Formats: sequence, structure tokens, C-alpha cells
Amino acid sequence: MELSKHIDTPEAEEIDPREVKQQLLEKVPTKVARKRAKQIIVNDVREDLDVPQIGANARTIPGIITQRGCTYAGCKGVILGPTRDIVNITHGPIGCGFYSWLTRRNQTRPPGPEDANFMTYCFSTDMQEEHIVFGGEKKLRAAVQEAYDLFKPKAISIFSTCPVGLIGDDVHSVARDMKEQLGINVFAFSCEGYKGVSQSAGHHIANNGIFTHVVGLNENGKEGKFKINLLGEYNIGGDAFEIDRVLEACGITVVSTFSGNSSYDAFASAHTADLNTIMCHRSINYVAEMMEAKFGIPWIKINFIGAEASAKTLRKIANYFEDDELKQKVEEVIAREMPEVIKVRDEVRKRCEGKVAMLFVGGSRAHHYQELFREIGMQTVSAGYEFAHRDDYEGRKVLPTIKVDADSRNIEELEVHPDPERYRARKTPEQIAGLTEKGFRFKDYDGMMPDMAMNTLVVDDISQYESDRLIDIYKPAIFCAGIKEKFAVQKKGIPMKQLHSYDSGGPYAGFKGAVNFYREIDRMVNSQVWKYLKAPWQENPELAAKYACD
Amino acid sequence: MELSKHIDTPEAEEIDPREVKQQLLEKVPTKVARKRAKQIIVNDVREDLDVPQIGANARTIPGIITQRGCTYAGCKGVILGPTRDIVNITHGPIGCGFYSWLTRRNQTRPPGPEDANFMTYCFSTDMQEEHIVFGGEKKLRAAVQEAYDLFKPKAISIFSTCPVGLIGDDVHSVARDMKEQLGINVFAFSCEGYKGVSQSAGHHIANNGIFTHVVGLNENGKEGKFKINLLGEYNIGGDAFEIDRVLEACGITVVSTFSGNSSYDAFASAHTADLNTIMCHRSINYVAEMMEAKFGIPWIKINFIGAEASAKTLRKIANYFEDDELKQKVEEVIAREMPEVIKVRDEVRKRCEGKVAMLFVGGSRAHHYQELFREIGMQTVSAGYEFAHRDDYEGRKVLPTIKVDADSRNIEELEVHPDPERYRARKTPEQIAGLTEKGFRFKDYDGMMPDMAMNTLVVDDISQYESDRLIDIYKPAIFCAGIKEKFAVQKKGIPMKQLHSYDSGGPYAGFKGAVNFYREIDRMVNSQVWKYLKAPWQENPELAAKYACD
Amino acid sequence: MLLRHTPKEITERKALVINPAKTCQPIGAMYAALGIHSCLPHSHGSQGCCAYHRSTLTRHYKEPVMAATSSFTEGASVFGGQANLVQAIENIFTIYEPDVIAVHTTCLSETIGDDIPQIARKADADGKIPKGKYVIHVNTPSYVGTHVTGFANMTKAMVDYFAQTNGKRLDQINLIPGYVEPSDMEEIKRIADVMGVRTVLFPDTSGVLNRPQTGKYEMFPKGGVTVEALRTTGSSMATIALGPMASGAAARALDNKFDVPCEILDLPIGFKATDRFVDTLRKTAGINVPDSLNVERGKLLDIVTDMHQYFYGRKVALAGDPDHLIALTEFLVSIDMWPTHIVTGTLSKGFENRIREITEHVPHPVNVASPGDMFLLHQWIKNEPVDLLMGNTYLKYIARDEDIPLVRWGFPILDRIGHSYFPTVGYRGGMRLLEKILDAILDRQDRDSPEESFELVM
Amino acid sequence: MLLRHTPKEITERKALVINPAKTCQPIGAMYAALGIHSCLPHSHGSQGCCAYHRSTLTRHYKEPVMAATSSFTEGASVFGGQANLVQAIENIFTIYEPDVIAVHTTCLSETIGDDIPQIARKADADGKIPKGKYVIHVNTPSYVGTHVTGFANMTKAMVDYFAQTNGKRLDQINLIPGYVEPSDMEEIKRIADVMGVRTVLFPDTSGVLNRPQTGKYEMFPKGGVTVEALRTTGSSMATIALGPMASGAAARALDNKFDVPCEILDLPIGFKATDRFVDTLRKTAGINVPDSLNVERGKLLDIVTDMHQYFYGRKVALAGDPDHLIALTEFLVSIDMWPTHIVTGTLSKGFENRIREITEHVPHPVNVASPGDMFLLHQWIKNEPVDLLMGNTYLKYIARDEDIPLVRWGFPILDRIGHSYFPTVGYRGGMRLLEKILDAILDRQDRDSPEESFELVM
Repeated sequence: MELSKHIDTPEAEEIDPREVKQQLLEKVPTKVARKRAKQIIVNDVREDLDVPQIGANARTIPGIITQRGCTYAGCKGVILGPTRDIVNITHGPIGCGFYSWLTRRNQTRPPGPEDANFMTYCFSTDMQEEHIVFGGEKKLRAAVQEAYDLFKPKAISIFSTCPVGLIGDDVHSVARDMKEQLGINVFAFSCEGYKGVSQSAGHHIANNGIFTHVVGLNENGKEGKFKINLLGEYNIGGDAFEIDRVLEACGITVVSTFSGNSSYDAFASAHTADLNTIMCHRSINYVAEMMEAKFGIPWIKINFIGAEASAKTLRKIANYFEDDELKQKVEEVIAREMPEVIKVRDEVRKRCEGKVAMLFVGGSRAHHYQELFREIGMQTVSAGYEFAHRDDYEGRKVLPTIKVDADSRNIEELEVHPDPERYRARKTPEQIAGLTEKGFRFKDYDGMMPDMAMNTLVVDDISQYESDRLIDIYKPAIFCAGIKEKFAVQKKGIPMKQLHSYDSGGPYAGFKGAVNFYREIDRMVNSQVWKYLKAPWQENPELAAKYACD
Repeated sequence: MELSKHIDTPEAEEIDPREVKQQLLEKVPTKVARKRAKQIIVNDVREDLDVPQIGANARTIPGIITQRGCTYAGCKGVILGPTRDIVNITHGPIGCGFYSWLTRRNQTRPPGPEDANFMTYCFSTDMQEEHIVFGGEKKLRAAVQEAYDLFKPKAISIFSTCPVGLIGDDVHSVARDMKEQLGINVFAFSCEGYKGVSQSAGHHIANNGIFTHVVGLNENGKEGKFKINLLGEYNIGGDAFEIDRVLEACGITVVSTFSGNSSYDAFASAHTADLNTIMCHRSINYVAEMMEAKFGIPWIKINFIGAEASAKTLRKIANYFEDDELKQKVEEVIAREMPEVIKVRDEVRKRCEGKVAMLFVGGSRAHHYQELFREIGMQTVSAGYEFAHRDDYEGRKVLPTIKVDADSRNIEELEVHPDPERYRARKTPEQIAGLTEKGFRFKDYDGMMPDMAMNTLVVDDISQYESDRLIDIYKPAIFCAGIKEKFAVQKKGIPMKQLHSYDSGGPYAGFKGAVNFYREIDRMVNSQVWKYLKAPWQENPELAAKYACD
Repeated sequence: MLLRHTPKEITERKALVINPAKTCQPIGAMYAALGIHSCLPHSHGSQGCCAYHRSTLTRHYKEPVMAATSSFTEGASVFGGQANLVQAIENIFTIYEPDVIAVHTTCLSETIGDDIPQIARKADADGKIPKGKYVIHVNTPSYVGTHVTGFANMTKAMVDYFAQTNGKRLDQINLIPGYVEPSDMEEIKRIADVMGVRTVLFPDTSGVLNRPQTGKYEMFPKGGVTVEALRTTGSSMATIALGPMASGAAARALDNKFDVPCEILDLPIGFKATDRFVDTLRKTAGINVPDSLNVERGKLLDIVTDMHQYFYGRKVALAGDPDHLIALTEFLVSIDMWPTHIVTGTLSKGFENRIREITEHVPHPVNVASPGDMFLLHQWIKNEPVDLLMGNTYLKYIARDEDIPLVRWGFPILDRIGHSYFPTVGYRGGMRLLEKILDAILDRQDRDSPEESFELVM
Repeated sequence: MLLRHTPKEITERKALVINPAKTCQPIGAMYAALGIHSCLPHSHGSQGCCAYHRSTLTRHYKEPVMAATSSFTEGASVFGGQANLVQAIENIFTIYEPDVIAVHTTCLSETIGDDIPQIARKADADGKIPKGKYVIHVNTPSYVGTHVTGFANMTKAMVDYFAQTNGKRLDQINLIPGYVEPSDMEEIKRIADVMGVRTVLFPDTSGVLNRPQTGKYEMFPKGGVTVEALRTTGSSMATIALGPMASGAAARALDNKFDVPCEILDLPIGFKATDRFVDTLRKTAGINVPDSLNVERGKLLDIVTDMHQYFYGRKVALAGDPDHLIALTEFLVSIDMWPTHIVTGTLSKGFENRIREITEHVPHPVNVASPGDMFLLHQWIKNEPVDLLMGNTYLKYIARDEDIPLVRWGFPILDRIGHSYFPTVGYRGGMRLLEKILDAILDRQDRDSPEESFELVM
């Protein structure tokens, strides 16, 4: 893999990223340019994987066409969206509920046909003007009651949209009252869209809520010898199914997944796991921190995107448990899965080697998917996150140096103490020291930039204008982002892969997922259809009229 | 029913059919006019149901656009078409086989999923020029062999198309040889398209063939107390299924049906029945005659088109068997079926009473369906057959007076003698006399004309031009004919019902069939869609431009 | 089952909407604004609104959908969004260079009460609006009305901001197409062209949201009604507005401000409504209907009479917007189909009465709800099954659970293409609708018929 | 199973054709003749041929199809059909009053060797052919070639009988559309119109076999190429023939007799073949391609790039006529679909090679048969299943037995409407084809996907 870490396509090499940066900034107003300059960084990996500081988790400038969504989207859409047995009621005008209805391709598989699955439903209080004027709490109570009467769910949750905060509806007291009244768990999220600077704030609010209201309520979690939680995996296109398949084959038990294909009871029993593994560092690392503080569960960063990464991840988990049988089982599984992966990878690599990719998406995928591209010989010349923070770019070592700005300050940080009864350190300090000695790393995330080639261009919260210019300059073989970017990119004749929804594809995690992704990228970058965009008379417009007309 | 026997719609009454006849003839060349004059008759029913003589079963005049098809169509398409377990091979160029492939809506229901059903297949020798020049027998033999090797059918039949007769392929000797060689029944039909003057000749050739090659080969026919054959019922749209349902309910056993939903074995055991009942007099009465001569099975004319007619038919069969239990069962069935019929009939009649119909189709339906129209109060002002003979118009009593012309002479008449072993008169002369005394009628068919109102117009082998004129003159509420006529009629804004294929409808036989037909006609003649054919600006073209343009 | 928790028994709901048959105002305003040439819609609120609207429109049209946002933060929500909007205006005109910025508000900015015109004046005063460029606005609080209202309001804003007159009447007619597909707007223009009538059609998303793949991306493509054309609408001889809810407001505004008389008609879906449109155009312009239109009409009627047996008596459940449902219901009734359950999430007075009129002779009870939701529609269907569903993609969950064929129609259609290229308005559109309906019905018959009645000819 | 006797194991057949993928010459001649204005096709043979051809064409078009017959009897078959034809000519001109009678022969009259020109001369001599009326003919023995041959021959007869020249070249181009739908002929004309090229298109069944329902029946409707127009074809500057098999003969005849140079192209199905048609038209007429056509093209390619993941690698089985199959196969390959089994009943030399060329890069073996039948196609499918079937209505039996979606295309289509109104040629036609293909594929996915992967957005 090392080899492919620097770009060897001449075209790309001839491009000076510093110049590119200038070009991205020259047209925009000075104030904007000054701000954007901090978020557009030419990558430069020094020893100890030091990289330049990047501006991240900062406000998007008004009028700049951004990829970003809002806090509600991060809370209700991303984190709670995949929960199938909680009735998620949006408190607000109809739109927010409508737009977050089934649009994310989180897959879920209830145990049986009788079991709860509310993901196909959209629940809203559909606030009208009178509620804005006179308050919406009454309607919210009634809505919760109606939801209960109709569905008798295990739990009901409430999501605040922009106006709710402004008019001062106390959604939490409504939740408390209804919880008491109905005897089921009811909890609310103050995830108004205007909070924070991106979805990221919503993830935080959502995870705090789940941790506060659900985690720890169920002592009868899944049993197993090697029990882990899978954090930050949302089962887009079935990723979590593939990961479960692989872990199960290794004899590792997933007590709960946050929150792909999740269930309320699994959330509630998360504290019974012995290890927290983090897929998407951005959206959930703080939950792992809190679980360690409260229940004594250590956490590690893992990555199932990429076959090599998946293998590495399995070994890492096995090493954590320090169990030879498990280590051997893991090797068996890897040995069983890799041949097919290698077969397809090498075949596809023949056709993709040296092609150039760009990734601007999410809070971890812009990083993880570089791995998959690398496996088929494709270079990432430019990448960036939509809503990540500095530690996701530069690594956790910069955490102490991140200053909390006004926007972040408003997102509640929970203070967590060890649980008097249930705190149980899964590893003694000695064990931890021992493991660390062997090079095992806890709470490790070095970020995206150290993992990227020199002189690649890292752009945080990229704008439509910037991506448009980047494509003109680099002419990548493929561009990865979200639905809003897809067709503008493709209109330029560049295939565009969605890495939020995976378009219609997936799973891409694990071993089978890697194979799917290789094939998908092969289809996209090697399809003939892109050659036909110009008509013959546009290619050769000369007019050799064969026969003169009188 | 009597009442509705004369037309009481003023419009229709004001029209003088003699004048209409003149109008139909005035434009056509004299020679044609002279010929057609004999086939266009103003109905005039005298005592003893005497009616004027009509020209029928005569050649169609070249260049006149006719409804008629050919002898091959009558033989392969109509009679053998509905046979599911015989592999019917068309010997000729590809067209004839292709056009007669699945286009007639004969329904068939093999006993089980494993049982033979070749109706969905088209088999042809696909003659090429070399076969026309050097003869096609060799290819025909090979085709029969290939069909046998692939399908191992009970029987294979061969149909001659026009060129076959001309080039002198001896299909019958091929059939004989292959029969011997393969040890299954193989027989051929000399049903070249140019024979006779219409499909009718083909029916005759087909039925002669079945009688000669199949009937009598199987002594193990269906058992039952009251055993009949149903002749001239082709199960279009499932008619035979409904008839079977009704007969079964009465305890009457159908040994064989010619040839709707038929099977080879049933044909072969037809001679074990005790009564032949004839639906379509035209296409098959001679088979009944032959079966009586050879096996001693009497025959009667029946009609299941129309609820009243169906009831009458059941009673007639019961009377034939002179069995009180059967008579009682029949009355029970009628009593059970009629209420629903009457309910729908009366409801529909409200909307259809007095409307006018025209029927030009087939060899019996133009007659039978008048009954159904009558039941909902609709008058038939003009009707005619496509390929029937004088007896179908004027009644069997004219049979002795019909002279056989050149075209008919070429259609073989079988000479039939009592079967030495198997002839068994089902009724003694005394019994027959006794029944006749009670008014029971054998071999009875009075024809269509005596059953039609005075001054209605009867047109044999109607031409496109004539029907076009008739519609302009009578403006009927509905016109019934075949697919070739359908859209020309509808383009005139008149709903058109196919009475060959039933369009997409049926069954129309028996009691449930009557209900279907009432509803279908109600839909057609009372639909609003016919009112919208003209646009508003065509209705009122005046231009009251609201605002002047500068 | 995908909607396994939907009970057959119907209980009253006062507070909870489940599976809405509507969405909020701003998306309608954004869609309408995309129908102005070289216009960048701008969402004055938090980022999410803009992101959601762009995503939904993109999934429906499979086209670039560009729009900007004021990116409200908590601060802005407290102190007001003036600074955000002024900065946005500067950035947009500097970086994206549209001719027009069309601002619509959100529940957020409406709740805090931002005064857009005042902010726009401020931006202008600060020199943030280049010469010959425009900032227009409309108030679209998400808690009032629905996406249809937003479309209507933005369309009216085009009149409020641009329409003028010098008193002299121009030989042209204003056409307001309603909240329909780009292909429909194209077809409405084509019909007027065929009739030789000069028209200004607005908004006009054709060429914007059904653009070609050329290997070249244009931020502002050729399509859309130009500001110049909008200016002349005050001088047109008349306005024909299609769809009272979506187009009525703009038409009335032109009447009130410039005495441009208006005819407000149903959407031209089906031959009856199309007849009224064509006849009104004919009378208004004082011209004759060319034969080619009669031929189109006749072809539509030919399908109706040829295939009537397949339409007759089929029960249909519909979900959509009032303008669409009224026209479609009339169409279905006119070919002897039986609309049975009809739901719109949009509150529309007169809607139910209009539907009752149209379905007066349908020989069975008809369920109508305005506003209602798809949860209710599903419950109705469980109580009275239908042969066909017509409505947006969200109906596919009902279609699969109840095994009923679905004809996709309306907004949004997220899982099939064609709607943005092939119209369902006009006579040709009617032909397309009938083909879709027949395909759905006949495919089902082919699937379900016993082998003996599997039909070759249909 | 509907085709329960079809074995998976394939055995050689030398003599027996089962479930043909073709029919006989005369029907093609009749269809072509209907493309002449005020022409009554006449079948010189026994009644059945005419009845069968009219029935089949009627079921396909759901339109009146008028044609006359010589109504041979046994006598005529022995002594020849002269008397019949002469009488027919008299009756037809007297009663139906067409401008042209287009006689085609049958296996019967060919076997007995009737000499049509001689008979026509006789009729003329006897004064049975009014001034200014025409009797044209073509020999179409059913035992030679197929329906495609018949179409080609009758089209050539139009040249043989009517084409003239006074040496002076006219500023127009002959367009021979091939054995396609009326809607396709209309679309081909429209494309030429849009390009501003004056053309004579023949035959032209548009307006004849897709006529409006007006409540008025016309024996000879407005449509069809006029005799006057056909006369000028000898003076045109060039001929563009679409579909070598169906249109080549007429084009070459014009070249041979009048030195009208010709370009013989594939049917314009899909963007590549349409590009060649448009580019040839451009070069031949020496004009520029208007942007509106580039936009149509770009819309087609937009569907291709937007939905590529649903096309890629889908295996397709095709049955049809050589001209159609060549163009469709190229189209499918160009969007990365994988034609797998291809059958035509029509013998066409070069066909297999052409298909092999086109499918060269399809990564799996391709079965091709010319001539072959649908029985063989079905056996191939049993051995190598496919995702999609494309062909005429008779494929529905295979589709149901094997549970494979079917896109109806070609001739005859007896159980769906739309084909006669909406073209599948040109860029727009390509869009329609892709929509049909996507509907088939996505409907199947919606039907078969497990609940957890039932997709809202596709």
C-alpha cells in the first residue's frame, strides 16, 4: 500500500496545489477568502505525522452554496433515523419530518414480521401558525398520546425544529410528563436546525440523549465471550449486515450498534459490552468516552471500509481480547474472505490503476474510502469533510488545542462519573500498559491528513464553486460527495458516486463490501457512456455537403 | 319475449328496408348488384314460419371487402384450433400457421400441469421456394418426425395450405406412412384456402376428418346416467366451461365437446354418448347426422346463448331422457340460477330498452345473440351470417331445395353406414314417435329469419361498404361483427362488439354468461365516452374573442 | 409488511400527522424560482431547509438544483438574520453571478420576524446589489399552507417585483402553468405555439430541470422565463392561469395591478380540462384551433374508446395536490374509472365540493380528505380495496403491502424517470397517462390470470 | 406452464418451425401499401390471406385496415385468377374509389403463375381503370423471404411505378423509413423538418394507422404519401434509406434508374444510429444541426448517465426483424447492457456478423440465429437466463413461464397500446425505450427486493 501513497499520475503531478488554492480564492470576496484560506490546506505530512492545522467545524458563510445540513438532520435523520422501534415524532411544521422520511437508505431488519418497524413512517405534529403564536406543547402532548394509542411502542422520542426553541415549547417537560403518564420511555431532543454549524451538533445532541435516556436500562444484553459495541455505523446499504456477518464468523458478539439496524433494547444494554469500537470517529467518539468513564469500557478506532482495513480491524479486536483462539479464528476468517477480494481487486485494478478520485463527504468516509480506492490503485488528489472537526483531519493529538467557539459551546457536554454499581474496568491498568507496549493503541485516531499523500489538497466544508473549479483543474476520474452535488458533477461528464447513500449500491463495508465497491467503481470510471456526450457533428463540424442543392 | 319481436323504436320504424336495400345496391356495378340482391332480403315471416329465400354460401365477389376467411381458417383455426393434445402442423409457407396461432381465444384447461397442451405453440413446415418447385412431402415427413421426437404426442395432424394442393403433395399418404412408422394417430386435412367459398368448407373438412380418423377409437368414454355430446361449441372466452358447469349441476355428463376445451380421447369416445346436442348448427350438423347413421345417436338443436334459451335447452335435454328425477334437477338448477340473471337483466334493461343492434357474424351467433339482446329489450334491425347456408337462415326444411354448386361439390360428403358392432339406436321408433307427439323436436332448426322481426333486413356475407351504409342509415346503438370490422365501426362513434372473440370478454353462454353479456352491453351502449368525440370548438365554433389584439 | 403498524380500524387523529401528503412552503417557492432564467433561489433560514429542499428536488428531477442559504446560527436566530442575508447577497452576486436572487423565508426567519424588503434595501444601500441585478422575495412560513402555497406565492412575487405596463396592450397572453413538471410547462407552451398564440409562460422550469447531458455544466442554463419577459406581463392582453391554487394568486395580482383580465382554469389533465384550456386560449386570442390539435385530441379519444373495457369501473385511490387531483379525478371519471379514495395534505376550501361534483355519478361512496395524510388513505384502502393507486413515490409502500399496481404521478417521484421529459398535461399527456394506466392494469391481468385465460390480444 | 413442452435440451430441427419469429411476405406488402395516400391494398389469392393480414394488422394498430382480395375459388386456382382480378379492379374503383390499387400476390397466385402486369393491362384495356387512377403490383410469394421482404418489395414497387425525373434535381431528399410504426415515420419526418430539410417520406403510414377518433370514418384518411410526391422521388437530390433489408431495394432502384445517390443506414434506434442518421442528413443537405436536436440528444444521454447502474450488465434476449435487431443491439450495448440471445425468423446474410461486431466487447457468449424461432430462443433462455426480454407480444408466454420482465417492441404488439403513437426511433424514441426498460427492471426490483432493501429513491 505504501507505494500508492504518493500520486504517480503525471497530469496530477504537474498541478501545483498552492496555485490551485489561489485559484479557488481569487474570485471570492476578501472576507470570505480569508476565512476559506484556513479551510483549504495543501497537505504536508511531517514526522510524527504532523500536518498543517486546518479550519474545521466552523460556520458556513451565508450565500456560499454548501453541502451541509442542519442539527435536526444530524439528530433525527442520521442518528435516530435508523432506529426502528422508537416512534420518532418531529415537533414542528411538516417539512422537516417529510424530508427526513426514508431518504437515507439505512437498512433495518426486524427479527420477525410482527416486530416493530416504524422507519417506513413519518410522524409530525405539523405545526400551524396558531401553534407558533400560542405554543405547541398541547398539540405535542396530544400527538404523543395518539402515537401511543395507535402503536403502543417501547419508546417515543421528540425532535425540536427551529421554531420550537424560539417560541419556548418545553419539549423535555412534555416528554417527562408523558413518560410518567404512559409508562413507556419518552424523551426529547432540542435539536433545532439553527444550532451548531452543521449536522455534527445534531449527532452530539442525539448521542447525548441516547446515552442519558436509554443506555444502561437493560441488563440483559446479548451474551457472548467477546462482546463489543459497534459505534458510528449506520447500516447504509447494508454495511452493518456485512460487518455483523464477519464478526459473527469470528465469534465476536455485537451487543449494540449505534445506530444502524439498531433496537431500543440493544441501546439499553450497550453498557454490558466489553469494548467499544468506533467506525465514524466524528459522530460518536464522545459516546465512547462517556461509556468508558461511566462503565469502564475501553474504546478503539476501527475501520471496516477496505478489505485490508477490515482485516486489520479484526486483528485489532482479537488483540484487545488477548485470546489465542479468537486470534486464530480471525485469521481463518480473513484467509477465507481474502481470495475472492484479491481476485476481483486485481482484475479491477488493471482497469483503474492510476486514475484520480476526489472525496468530499461526511465526517469519516472522505477518509475511509481513500483506502478502498487505494486498493484498486486509484489516487485521491483532493478530499475533505462536510462536518468534521480538526481531530478528524489532524488526529486526536490536536484535541487539547481545539478552542471551543460560540457555536460549539451551545452544544451540551455531559459530565459523566463512574456508575457506582455498574462501573467495571474491563482492563486493569497493567493490561492496558501491556497492550500499549505491544503497540496496541486505545482511543487512537490519527485523522485523514496524515494518511493522505503529500501535496494533496484538503478542503473543509467545500462549496459548490470550489468543487466546480477543482474538477475543471484536476479532471478526476470520479468525484464522491452527496446527492446535491451528484448531477452538477455528472453534467461535467465526470461520474459521481454518492458516499452518503451509496446511490443504489452497497454494502461497501467488510470483505463482500470491498468487492462490491471495486466493481461499482470499475463500472463507473470505465463505462463507455461518457465518451458519447458529444455528437459527431460537434466532434467534426465540417460540412462536406455531398450533393449541392439547387 | 313475443312482444319485443317487432321493432318499436320510431326511428327504426320510419326506415323502409326496401329503400335501404336499393341504397345498398345503387352504387355497385350491375353484375354485383344482381348477385347481392339475392343476399339482401327484407324479412317477411309467413305462417309455418315461411320466409323469403336468401342467397347464401355463395362465392364472395372479387374486390368486395368481405368478412370471410378461408377453408384453412375454418379447418385449422376454428375446428382443430381448440384441440390441445393434438400437434397440429401447418404444411405450407409460414404465414398461415402464424396467423392462426393463439388468436381465437379458445380456452382450454388440461387436467393437470403435466398434461399435454400444444395450443400455445405454432407448428409449421415453413415451405420455401425449393419445396414449391420440388415438392414438400420430404420436409413434411421430417417435420412430423421432429414433432414426434420432441413431444411424443397422442396424435399429429397436418393441414394443407393453398400451394400444397397445387403442387400435389400427398399429405394423406405421408400421414398414413408416419402413422404406421410412429405408432400414433397421424391424419391430414386437404383444407387448401381456395376450396369452397368460406370457412364453412373448412369446418366440413375438419369434422369429416375427426369423424373418420378419431371418433370411435375409444370405448372407455366418460360414464354417466345422461350422456351427451356438445357439438359446435368452441369455448371462446370460456363458454364451454359455463355450459359444463350448468350441465354438471343437472347431472348430465358431457362425453365430448366439439371442439372447445376438447381432448383427443374424448373425441374418440364421442360415439358412446346417448344424445348429440348442437350449438352451432352451421359448423357441425352433418357430424350429428353421421353419428346417428353410424352409431344410432339422435341429435337435437340446443342453444345456451341467452338465459331463457339455456333454460329451454336444459328442459329439452331432460325431456329427451324422459327421466323425472332429471327433469326435477333441471328445474332446481334453473330456479337457482335465474334470480341473479333477472336481477341484472331488469336493472340493465332499464338503460337499454328500445336500443337498436346489428349483428353480422359467423354461422349461428348472428342468430343466437339476438336472444340475449332481446332479453335486455334491444331490437335487432338487421343481421346476417358470414358463412352460413340457406338452412341456417330459412330453417332445415329448405334443405331438400338447396342445390349443390360447383364450390360445394368439391367438399367431400362422407357416405356413412351403421357400424356393424356398435350401432345402437338410443331410442326405438316408438319412443321417438311418442316424444314427437308431445311436441319434442329432433333435428330441428328453424333458422334465423323466422325468429326475426318483420321488415328487418337480412344480409348474407355483408360487405364493408354495405355495413358502412347500414350504420349511416340505422345509426344502431351497437354493431356486432369481427375484428376486421371493429375499428371502422367505432370510428363512426358506434360501439362495436366482437362476437367471434368476444373482444376481451366472456363467457356469455349459460346463466352466468348472460349476466356477463348484459353488463358488457350496458357498459358499451351507455358509456359517456362516445359523447366526447367532438371538441367544444367543433360543437360551437363561433369566435367571441373576449379581448381584441392590437 | 412495510407499513405493518397501520390498522384497518380508523380512529380520529387531532394532533399527529402520519405519512404526510404534503410538504412545506419553501420548497415550492424554490421550485418556482428555478423557473426564472439566471435566478438563484435563496433560503433565508438555517442550512438544513436549503439542503432538504435541494435534495428532494434533486432526487425528483435527477438534475443540478442550486440554491443558497443564510446559514443561520443560534446567534442569528436571536439577533435576526440581517447580517447573514446581506453577506449572502454580496457573496452570491460576486461568486455565482445570477441575474436574480429569489429569497424565500422559513419558519425560523418568520418566527423571528425578519423584514426581507428592508434587508434587501440595506444590501442595496451598501452597494451589494450590482446594477441590473435583482433581489426579490416572498414570505413562505413553513407553518402556513404547503409546498403548493409556496409555489403560488413565489409566482405571485414575480408579478409583484417585475410586472409593469406602459398602458399599451401587447399582443400576447400570460400563461401560468401551475405546479407541474418542466415537461408539462414545455407542452403547455407547445400547445399555445401550435395555436399561433404569443405567450409569456411563468414560471418556466423547462430547460432548467430537464436539461441535456452535454458534458458541460452551466450554473444557469438557457431555460427559465427572463426578467424582460416578466416585465411585459403587465401589458399582456390576458392571463390564463392553470390550477387555481398554484396560479390563481399571480393571475389576480396582474388583474388588480394592471387590469390584465384573467381566466383561472383547472390543470389541463385529460381531454375535458385540456378542451377548456384550448377553447379559452382560442376565444381569448380570437384564433381558430389548428387541425393538428384536433388530431392529437382524437388520438387521445381513440385510446379511450379502444380500451374502454379496461378502464370501466376500475377503482382508483389518489394522493396529490388539489389542482392535480381535481383535474385527474375529472379525467378518470370521464373515461368511466371510479376514483374511490382521494387525499391531499393541502387544505383547500371548495376542494371537497368540487370532487363531489365531479364524482357525482360514480356509483359508490367516494372518500375525500383535505387535509388528510397517506396513513388515512391506507386505512381507507384496507376498508375498501382499489384496483389502482396514483400518486407520488411514497405510495409504493402501500402498493407493495396491499399488492395494488401504482402509477407514479405528482410530486415527488423519486424512483422512476420520464416525468420530467414526457408531459401528462394536454392531449399528448393524456395519452401518456392512459398508457401508464393500461400498462399497470394489463400487467396485473397478465400476472394474475389463470393459464386458460392468459390473453394474447388485449 | 404455458409452454410446458419446451425442453431445455436443444436438439437440431431441419424441417419443423416452432413459434416463428416472422410471418409471410404479403402482410408486409399490405402494410407498406397502406402508406400510400388513398390506396387500397389488394391481395391476389384466396380470401383467407387478406382476412388474416387485415386481422393481424388490426390487432396491432387497433385501427381500420382495409384491403380487398381476389377471392380465389378452386376454379380460379386451376384456370388462373385473371377474371377475378379484373372484376376486383372494376368493383374497387367503382365502390371504394381509391386513387391506387396496390396488388400483391400470394403463394397461391405465384404457384399458378398469374402475370399481374398483363392482367392489369387487360383491365385497363377493358376500361376498368379510370383516368388518373393506378394499379400497381408486386410479387410477394409467401414461400420466399418474410414480411420484411414484402414490405421492401412493395416499397420498391412505389419507385418502379411512380418515380420519374425530368433531369432537373429538386431540393429535397427521399426518406425511406423502414418497417416501423406510424409514430416512427412521423418522428423521422419531424427530425428532418426540425433540420429544415425538405423530404419525401415513403411509405408513410402515419395518419393512416394511428388516426384520431373523431366520430367520422374515412375510408381513405389524410395520411400516406401521395402519388404526386412519389413521382418526384426520381428527381430528389438523394435518398436516405433506414434499415437495409426493408428500405435498401427501393433506394437502390432510385439510384439505378434515376442516379439518385443513396445512403443506406441502420434504423435510427438509440443515439449512435440516430447520430448517423442526423449526420448523414446534415451532410447530404449541407445544413447545420439545430440546437433543439442537440438538446433532445442530450436528454437521452442524461437518462443513460443518470441511470447507468440499472442498465449495466443486464442480460437481454431479443426477437424481431434484422433491421430492428441490429439497431437495438447496438443501442443496448452502447449503454452497457448485454444482449445475450438474439433471434430473427428472417434469413439475412451478414446479420450474424454484424451482431458479432456490435457485441464484440460484451463479456459473455452471445447466441444469434437468422433464421431462428422463438422455440429456440426459449431453449437458449432456459440454458442461460436473462434479466429482460424485448420483442413482440408472443414473447409474453416465455416471459410468464420464466418470470422475466418483457418490454414489448417490434411487430406484432397485440396486447398493449402506445407503440403507434409514441416513437422508439430518434432521440425521443430512445428516451421512451429507456423509460420502458427502466420501468421493467425497477418494477421487478420493487417486487423482489427484501423489505430491508426496498428502495424509496432509485
